[in-house]
Amino acid sequence: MVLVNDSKQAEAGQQVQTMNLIQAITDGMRTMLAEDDRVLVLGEDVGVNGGVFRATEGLLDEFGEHRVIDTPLSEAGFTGAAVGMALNGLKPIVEIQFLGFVYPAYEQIATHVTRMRSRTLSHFTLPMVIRAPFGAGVGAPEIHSDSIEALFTHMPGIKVVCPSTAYDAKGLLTAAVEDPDPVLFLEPMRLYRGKREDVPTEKYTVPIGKGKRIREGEDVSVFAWGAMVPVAEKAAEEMAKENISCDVIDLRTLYPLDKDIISDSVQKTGRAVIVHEAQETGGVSSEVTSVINDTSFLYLKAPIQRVTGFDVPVPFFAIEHDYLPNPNRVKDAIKEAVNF
Amino acid sequence: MVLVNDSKQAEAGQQVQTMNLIQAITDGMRTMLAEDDRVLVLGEDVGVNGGVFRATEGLLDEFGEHRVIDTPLSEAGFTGAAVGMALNGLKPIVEIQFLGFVYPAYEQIATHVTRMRSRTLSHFTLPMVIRAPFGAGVGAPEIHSDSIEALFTHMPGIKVVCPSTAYDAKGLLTAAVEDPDPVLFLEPMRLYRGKREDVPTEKYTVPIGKGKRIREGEDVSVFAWGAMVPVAEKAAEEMAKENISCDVIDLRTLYPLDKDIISDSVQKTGRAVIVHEAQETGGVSSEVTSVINDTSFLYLKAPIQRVTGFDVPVPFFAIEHDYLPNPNRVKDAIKEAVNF
Amino acid sequence: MKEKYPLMQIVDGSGKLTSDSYENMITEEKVKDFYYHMFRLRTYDQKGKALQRQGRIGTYVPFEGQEAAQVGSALALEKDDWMFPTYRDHGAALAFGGDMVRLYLYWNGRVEGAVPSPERNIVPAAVPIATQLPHAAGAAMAETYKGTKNAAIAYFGDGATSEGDFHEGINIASVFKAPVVFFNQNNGYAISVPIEKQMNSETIAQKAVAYGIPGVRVDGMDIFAVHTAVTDAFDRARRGEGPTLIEAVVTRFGPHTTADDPTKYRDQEAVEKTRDEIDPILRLERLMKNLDMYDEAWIKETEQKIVDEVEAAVEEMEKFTPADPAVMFDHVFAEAPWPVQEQKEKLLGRSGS
Amino acid sequence: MKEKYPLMQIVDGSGKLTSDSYENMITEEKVKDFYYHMFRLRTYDQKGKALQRQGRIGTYVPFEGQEAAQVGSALALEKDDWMFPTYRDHGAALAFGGDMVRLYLYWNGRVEGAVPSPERNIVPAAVPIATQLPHAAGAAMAETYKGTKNAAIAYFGDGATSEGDFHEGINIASVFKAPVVFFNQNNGYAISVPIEKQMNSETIAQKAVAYGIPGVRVDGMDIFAVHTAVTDAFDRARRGEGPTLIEAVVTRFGPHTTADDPTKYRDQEAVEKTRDEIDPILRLERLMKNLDMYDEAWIKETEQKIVDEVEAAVEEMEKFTPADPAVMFDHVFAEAPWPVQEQKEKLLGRSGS
Ligand SMILES: Cc1ncc(C[n+]2csc(CCOP(=O)(O)OP(=O)(O)O)c2C)c(N)n1
Ligand SMILES: Cc1ncc(C[n+]2csc(CCOP(=O)(O)OP(=O)(O)O)c2C)c(N)n1
Ligand SMILES: [Mg+2]
Ligand SMILES: [Mg+2]
Repeated sequence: MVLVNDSKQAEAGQQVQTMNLIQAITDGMRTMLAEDDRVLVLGEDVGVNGGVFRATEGLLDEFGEHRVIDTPLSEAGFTGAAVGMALNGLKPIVEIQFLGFVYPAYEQIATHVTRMRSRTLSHFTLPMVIRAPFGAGVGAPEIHSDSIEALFTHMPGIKVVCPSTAYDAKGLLTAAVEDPDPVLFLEPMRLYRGKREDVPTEKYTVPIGKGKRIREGEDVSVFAWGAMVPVAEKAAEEMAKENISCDVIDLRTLYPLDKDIISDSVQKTGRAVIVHEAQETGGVSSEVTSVINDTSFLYLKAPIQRVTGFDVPVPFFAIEHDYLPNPNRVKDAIKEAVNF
Repeated sequence: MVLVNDSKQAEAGQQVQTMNLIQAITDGMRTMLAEDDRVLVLGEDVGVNGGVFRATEGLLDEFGEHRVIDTPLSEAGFTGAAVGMALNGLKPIVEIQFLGFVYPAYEQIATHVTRMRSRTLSHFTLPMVIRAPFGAGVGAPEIHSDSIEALFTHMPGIKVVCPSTAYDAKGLLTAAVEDPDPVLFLEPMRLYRGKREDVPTEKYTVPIGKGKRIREGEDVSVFAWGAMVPVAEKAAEEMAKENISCDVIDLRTLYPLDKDIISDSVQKTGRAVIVHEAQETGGVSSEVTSVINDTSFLYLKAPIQRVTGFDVPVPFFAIEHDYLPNPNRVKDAIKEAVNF
Repeated sequence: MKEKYPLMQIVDGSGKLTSDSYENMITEEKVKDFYYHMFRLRTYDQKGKALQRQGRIGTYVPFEGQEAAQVGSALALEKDDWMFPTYRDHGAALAFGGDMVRLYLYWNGRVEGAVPSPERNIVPAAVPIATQLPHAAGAAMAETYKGTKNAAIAYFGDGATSEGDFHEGINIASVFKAPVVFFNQNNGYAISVPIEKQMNSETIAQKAVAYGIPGVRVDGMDIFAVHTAVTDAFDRARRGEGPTLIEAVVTRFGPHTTADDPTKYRDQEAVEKTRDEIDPILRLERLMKNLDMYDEAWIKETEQKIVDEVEAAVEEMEKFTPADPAVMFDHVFAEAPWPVQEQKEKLLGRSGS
Repeated sequence: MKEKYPLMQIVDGSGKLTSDSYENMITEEKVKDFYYHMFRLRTYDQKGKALQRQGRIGTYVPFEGQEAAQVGSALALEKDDWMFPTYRDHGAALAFGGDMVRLYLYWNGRVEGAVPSPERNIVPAAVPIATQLPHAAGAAMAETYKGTKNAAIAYFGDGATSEGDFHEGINIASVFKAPVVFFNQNNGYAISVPIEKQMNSETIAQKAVAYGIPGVRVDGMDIFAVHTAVTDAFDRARRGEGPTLIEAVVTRFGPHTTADDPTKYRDQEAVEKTRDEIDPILRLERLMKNLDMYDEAWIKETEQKIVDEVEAAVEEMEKFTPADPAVMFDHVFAEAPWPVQEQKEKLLGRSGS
């Protein structure tokens, strides 16, 4: 029995525990490992070490080395092995240590993970989850900070989700594990140990494909995901003081996008600002722009604004905060939209 | 001395030869191999066999096996080796047998080819070209038909070009080899043996970053590249009979986009249709849409139309023509834009 | 290294046993079974080439010359084992129980041709070279996890050994002692690239040393040698002793594909000349004659059955329900998300091309 | 396999030569040179850890215990050779002639720290594991193409051997007989994953068999053994005989990085206990004493020089011109295309954070 709950936090009467985002992810994996013995966790350092971020802390002791598997340093190899496991009835949760190290597994994902169902007319399916911490702002070395969600939203056959709260993290992860198809689960590193909130100890899911309005407003829509959600919220708070009210939406799922929440919001406000930390050109913001163009053309009162990373490799950490969108840049974009 | 010539065809007085697109590519490589002995060609079957499409036919005999290198079946390996060669003063032209087989080299491209200059503040640079045939419509097996230009236009540090004529093919290839930075050179398989035209036998370049207006019109702008250019042209011709005149533009370079030709055209017509064969979501069409939004918001009279492949893996060839945009689909989009 | 990895042979080119100790393994039943399957593959393959020439299917990948390697290996599988073939191993798939009609459909650009028959775990051919090796490792690990005695086999060519996935797949299998057989058909070429340009090692079998697993080199034109080596490797796997790397040295008689022109890179006439001598089917016939097992009546009858089967399969393939564009939308996900749904409606509600 | 790949040792743990035949190779000058460089690396490394603890730089990757491997290998290079280090080999870079100030800057998140000194071909550390091996092969092929006698060396760890690029890089180098040395530092761990879970092979040296090249296994705590093996490999390379794979068996005394807690996956106390016995610097001191080359005055003076050098380097690092956001835009391409140009103007014409 799965409790579907899409409210922002736990409901009255639920058994809850306060957790930060990464604890909620661990709890989500524990919940699914306990419920379904087809579920496995594999990746580099996920076992004895409990993961370099401790996301799998304690899981090896609880479930044993046949369920929580330390693999060789071999992203293509263990992602490919997970394909074989999923073909053969298991439900692997693959951890890519940092999203920037998914590149070696790119061929496996682009040619097999995403195509096995279509090329066998659903004879073989791959219920698997690929988890990866991502994003800049934590002083990590090169490549560790890449934000490349758009390289997967353009890849038919995989869903892409990205929680920004502990509650959504557990709920989206359980939904991802239960999903009959592959799901890329992106974890904003910068929020791992951020805001703590009540998370139900029992199992629940947050639906894949649904965004979430986190602030109601009339003047401009602000879309964000992952670590950019708090940035957008902060900007919205400050704009409120200047009597500009923002409709702030955490998209949560990047493929398929929540077309309804996007169009509803823009048709209400007539203005849109999209915030993401990935490079601007070809980022998911362009797709959101296209969705607005397709659904809400006549409602637009101003050009859609993008507040994003730049068309440069994510810089070394001494200047990564100059690369990342911040509340000021978002506020400037909001003003441009409003004063157009 | 390089002759820069951006007219559609050769100029009066030039030594020319009639060639199809692939012959022009071979001629471009020959020209650069002859001019600069730092230039090498390497890849699978490029030597003795002259390439599976014969793009390197004759080059081994003319330049020898130190210049035209048959590599092991190892895309990551030889793309990485090309990085080492370029670091060390050479100018490799790497052939990826089909763009769908670039995935194993993705890590090398995403983390080294595109970043060597920025991470060494231009101490090390990588003047190299990656050539790859791409696109559907020739009855090739799975994966061979992928059209994934958007996976590279979102990757800072590499330029992406895609000719649709023999003249542009040679000119853009010589420009790519002379470019101080990495260039991904996409070759529309479907046009390899299509229209023949006069191509100068001497060296010339077509500037990277410039689109080309191939049909002048007033009512709607139609943007395309590669194998979709003839499809767009065909649609435009037929619309002309219905007294709708199209401004047809071959973008030719996908990163950086030719912002001026895009905005000039849309500001003239007020309507835009973008045609590409890649999957719709996250395709380069979304970026063109964003450029139009940023530059020409007030000029738009109708929503921008996308005529693209679908959000599905490129299907097996029995139905690939149902996947591919065709003149009828483009005409429908043009009408929707005009009758909005 | 060739000394350390001698070419294992049971039946030599003249159809004689290389050692009397093998006599008891050669039963008439087995010989006929091998002959049946090899002739069946040969007939299917010849027909495939003819269909392509006649424009009745698309580009076809012939495997002529590799029948002993494909049949000998495929018949070593148990019914619940897993097969991970390449685009050249539809022969092995056929011998293992793959559906002939679908195996022709595949070459006609029909996705239906990639759908395995429900009775057999035959994963559709991996097109990107070597990507199937990690799959085989994972499927095998899953069998261990479930506590079965089932195993997996991955097919791949000499060129595939240069890809990272070859290495990563075998390394992972070796670390987890996965019950998997890595079966290499070394036909000496990757399209036009000869093995000397593909690797600096004298053999492929020796690459097993890198993983601390057994490496075996067999005459891939000798079906008994192949069958024995692969059967032994499966036994090891089922005993929990982990993976084995087998190199079957074979000759690809024809082009890489029907789109390839081998005369560009090798002396094709010389290859043709060797055929009488090395053809695995002729070798088996010689063995039959040497052992007085040559049953002409049976052969005639069997060959006729097979020819009829193939003709019928081709007919069925050509009568197969016409390709339906809808299938491209209906199997991307269990449920089509809105972009796929909208695109489907837009296309199918439309004039189309 | 350990028998086939014995651990080559010239100086044993007690500081004695394992064979008299080595005597003539041990000159006082060499001993002092080795001591100087190892002590310099040790001092730089200790300081690096201290700076990180004090929050004066970011996460730091210590190499304590691997000084003999890094110095012994780096000193085998000629000035125009190519070095392809990992994030743990700034010691080797330093010994080869890398700039100490920049090597600290790197750990402070400054791209300036990745810029090589113009006199040496030191490619910035490869962060994605094993990706540098194909680069080394290619740089070496380019030297052959140019007809020089220069060679390249690629550094990598035991975990790196599981990546496809390890395999593809060495395979390509072996096919083209590229003048490159593949130098593995086997410290037994990939972060927390012990070598037994990384590979099923007993040694890393034996993986050379897969490529038909020599594999050598040396005691990586013995600087003479390392230096000799790497020098021999470079000689082979310069003679046009192709690549060599060297496994230097070492102990990483500390954590994987300053962010790592080794007690989660190994008995760190046990490691500490072995230090007196296996520390490569102490071993060299014992050798000096055994050979009456222990020159206390010289040591004191040298160590003081080094301490001063390091202090000065840290000071310079901290006085280095402040980070300028503009650099992220100015080196993506030779000329910034319009999106980069516009983004730069927008950001720098702005309040920023
Ligand atoms: C990753 C990848 N690169 C390139 C190709 C194109 N290609 C198809 S078959 C082939 C040669 C394979 O040679 P080998 O592994 O020896 O198998 P064989 O065809 O000889 O059976 C190549 C290069 C591919 N399918 N996948
Ligand atoms: C492709 C890739 N995957 C994962 C990582 C994260 N990572 C950094 S170091 C490391 C372990 C490397 O171990 P080893 O090769 O033995 O070198 P060592 O750190 O021991 O020197 C890992 C997994 C990475 N940098 N690159
Ligand atoms: Mg082959
Ligand atoms: Mg290590």
